Amino acid sequence: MLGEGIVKGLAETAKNFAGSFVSKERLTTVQYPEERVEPIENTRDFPFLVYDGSDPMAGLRCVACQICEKECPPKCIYITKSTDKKPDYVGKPQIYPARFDIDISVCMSCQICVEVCPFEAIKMDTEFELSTTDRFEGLILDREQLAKSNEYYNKIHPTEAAEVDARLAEEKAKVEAKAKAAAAAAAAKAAAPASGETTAKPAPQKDPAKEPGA
Amino acid sequence: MNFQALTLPEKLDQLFVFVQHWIMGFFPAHWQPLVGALVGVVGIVASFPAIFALTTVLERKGLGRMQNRLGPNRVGPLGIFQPVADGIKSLTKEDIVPVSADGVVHFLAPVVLVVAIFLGYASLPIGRNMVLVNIDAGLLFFFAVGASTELSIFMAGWSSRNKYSLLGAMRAVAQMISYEVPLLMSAIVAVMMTGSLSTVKIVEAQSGFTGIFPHWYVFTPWGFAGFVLFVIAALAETNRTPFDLPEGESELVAGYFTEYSGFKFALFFLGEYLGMMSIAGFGITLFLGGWGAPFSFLNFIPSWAWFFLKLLAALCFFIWLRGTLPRLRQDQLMNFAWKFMLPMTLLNLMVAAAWRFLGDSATGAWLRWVLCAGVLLLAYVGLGRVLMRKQRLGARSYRYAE
Amino acid sequence: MIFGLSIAFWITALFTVAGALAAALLKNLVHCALSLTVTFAGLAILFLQLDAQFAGFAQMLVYIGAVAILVVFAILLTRGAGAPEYRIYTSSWLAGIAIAAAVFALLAWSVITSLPAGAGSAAPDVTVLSIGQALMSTYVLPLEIVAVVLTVALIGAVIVAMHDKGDAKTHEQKGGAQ
Amino acid sequence: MTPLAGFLIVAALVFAIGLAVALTRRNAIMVLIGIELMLNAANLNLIAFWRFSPHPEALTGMMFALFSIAVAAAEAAVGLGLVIAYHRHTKTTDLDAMPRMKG
Repeated sequence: MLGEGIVKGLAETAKNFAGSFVSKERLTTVQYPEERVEPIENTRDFPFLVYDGSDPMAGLRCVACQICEKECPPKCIYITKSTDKKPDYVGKPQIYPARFDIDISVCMSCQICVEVCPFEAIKMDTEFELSTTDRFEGLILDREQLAKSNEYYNKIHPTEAAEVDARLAEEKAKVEAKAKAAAAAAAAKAAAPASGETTAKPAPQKDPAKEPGA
Repeated sequence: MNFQALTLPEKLDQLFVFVQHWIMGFFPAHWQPLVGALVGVVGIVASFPAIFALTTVLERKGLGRMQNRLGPNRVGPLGIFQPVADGIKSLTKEDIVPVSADGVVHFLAPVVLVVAIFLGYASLPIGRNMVLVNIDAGLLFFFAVGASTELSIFMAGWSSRNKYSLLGAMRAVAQMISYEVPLLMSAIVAVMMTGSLSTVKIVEAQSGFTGIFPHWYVFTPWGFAGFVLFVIAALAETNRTPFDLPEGESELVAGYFTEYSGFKFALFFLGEYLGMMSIAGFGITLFLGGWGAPFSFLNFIPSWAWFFLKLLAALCFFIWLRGTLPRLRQDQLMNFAWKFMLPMTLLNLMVAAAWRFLGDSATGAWLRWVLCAGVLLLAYVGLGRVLMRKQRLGARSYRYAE
Repeated sequence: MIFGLSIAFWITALFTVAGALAAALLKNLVHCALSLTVTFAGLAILFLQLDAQFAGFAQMLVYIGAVAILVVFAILLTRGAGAPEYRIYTSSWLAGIAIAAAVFALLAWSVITSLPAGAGSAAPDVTVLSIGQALMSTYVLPLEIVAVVLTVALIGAVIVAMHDKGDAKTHEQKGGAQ
Repeated sequence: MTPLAGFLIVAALVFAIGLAVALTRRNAIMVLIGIELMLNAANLNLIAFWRFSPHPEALTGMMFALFSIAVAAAEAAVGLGLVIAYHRHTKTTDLDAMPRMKG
């Protein structure tokens, strides 16, 4: 009969209305600033730069290769290469970013910059309370704002960070072993005047098909 | 009337009338009618927007609860000061007028809407002896003034120079004109029974009691049918769900007020709710006994309190419907108006006439009850069956722009 | 109610005539229709000043609620809403103005030179009830004829404006149905 | 000026403007608007004469105005329907461009 469905629907909403007062488990609302839901591990919003050690600027893993800048679909990353070099985590001198800006008003959180980075230098953050009063300058994050420690990375994405750390440690060990072997070889033929031990040290090559994370 | 001579319930009942007379007493006799009218206008302009503010909170919290959410609860205890925050926000917002908009018409549209809707309150009896102008054609006045809201909606949609605005306005106007016919026709049954277009007389005709039960028109077959039809037409007339196609945000952004912001938008919002309240008030006046108490032993509660309680109940019902029903399609809307509402209201007119002439005698009373209720029920079921089977209310038909 | 021409009369008259003039002079058809509405409203208020409550409200309901909307719909359906780029007056506009001016001169001359009417009787006690009774007794034949005229106009308007497929019937129905 | 004369002058003005609109505008809808103005002016005359007549209780003028309003509504519906139908065939509402309408 005409109107039957309306009555059924009204009964359903009335049931929900009354139920929301009686049973608290119906309500899914979380009172946000006071109560917070722990973010799930794969949460991501905007990228940040990982550094090792205690000094953010000195420990940046980024070598300003500009792959992420080229790959970024909305073109929100701006990098300027440095003119000098500084040693990276294995001690090899590398170029570092003199300027590294991300415009988070443009960023679409696609994670492509993370996927393409060969140095595990850029990762996705979970920090979302980024509102500012200046919608132009305030939303362009620079090097200092983007740099976050490896411990922080371990905290927000433990599984993924553990994998990355293991891989980096392995590579570092490999490099050190190689360096040690090279040093041993150099010591073995100490009699002969050594020529260019730096050329013997290979650059840390990475497996291009690395896991994108847990 | 002497205030001192009245009993306490009567004093409470006539409280606002005496306040009005007390204020009028400060002015010379020549000015008194004007001052009295002004006091009444101030009362209406103050009280109904206050109810509007209350309704917005009730609506948002009620809808939230129906969807198992909490609703606004931040501003003030339990969020009851939310409308204050909303008001401040809309007052301080930038007023944006599109470059190509027709400035004068764009500005006038919300003003005309709110003024026209406020005018409609003039003949609404909100309590015993509490009506702004007791004119002989009060109901006609309400419908006449209500007709001009359509034009203001058209003005808003057309002057914005926005296709969504124009489409929304055309939908709104077509819908309001279509449903104005059943609205008027369903209201006419109450006029037929009372024998007057005066809203005060219509309420007085319903103020008697049989035992403890009142003589409201809704407790008769034609009155009930008229009331249901009036509610449906009123929902369509005020663009409320399920008839909110003019504002269908999934297709038209916000309908005719897409290009409005800041205070002008707030005026549209206010106008929409004031229209809803005035039409609910007239529905109460016509079918639910106006300011009369629902049981004779509750007569000690002031009449205006009853009116506002009924108004709040009506608003809550509107909110409940909004939380329940999905939006109609345009062809369903028009088919419903012309193929269901119009025949039913016409039949209801005839049933009401038959009721009137079957008389009030002991045997006639039963006969007319059975006869009138039977005819209406039969027509409802039959018409519903036919429309559902032919899928007039369901079939999708396509129309293309030329 | 109004003996002696009050301020209210002059204000309303001003609005009425201004609305009519604007309807005559404005380029944009929708503006013309909207100013026509001002004239309708002004005339309704003039009716109220003449103690013709029912006629005033009927004027509002029919003209503002239906005819103005109908005109606006017709303007939009004939794509006349934009400002026309060509002239808005016919080639014989001068003759038209002259005829209108002559008619006005004649009417005004006859009004002014005619004998002053009596001061007018007291406000007549015209209730909706008495109008209804008159409609149903003295004027029952005209009422029925008007009903037939409206029905014929309704059907006629629908047929005239209908597509062959029969789907453009929504707006004309309403003007006749009021 | 007596009250009646005031109303009559307003009615005459509106009538003259309506006539001017009907005679001078090119758009067919504007001609209909002019006709509506003239009908309204006539209604005002009827009501004014009714109000200032010796026997307003007779309701004659008021009834005439009410019937005139009803007929005007029908006229508007049919007239605009005709304009829309003509526009559908010729894509114009310009009266100067309607040579085929000449009898």
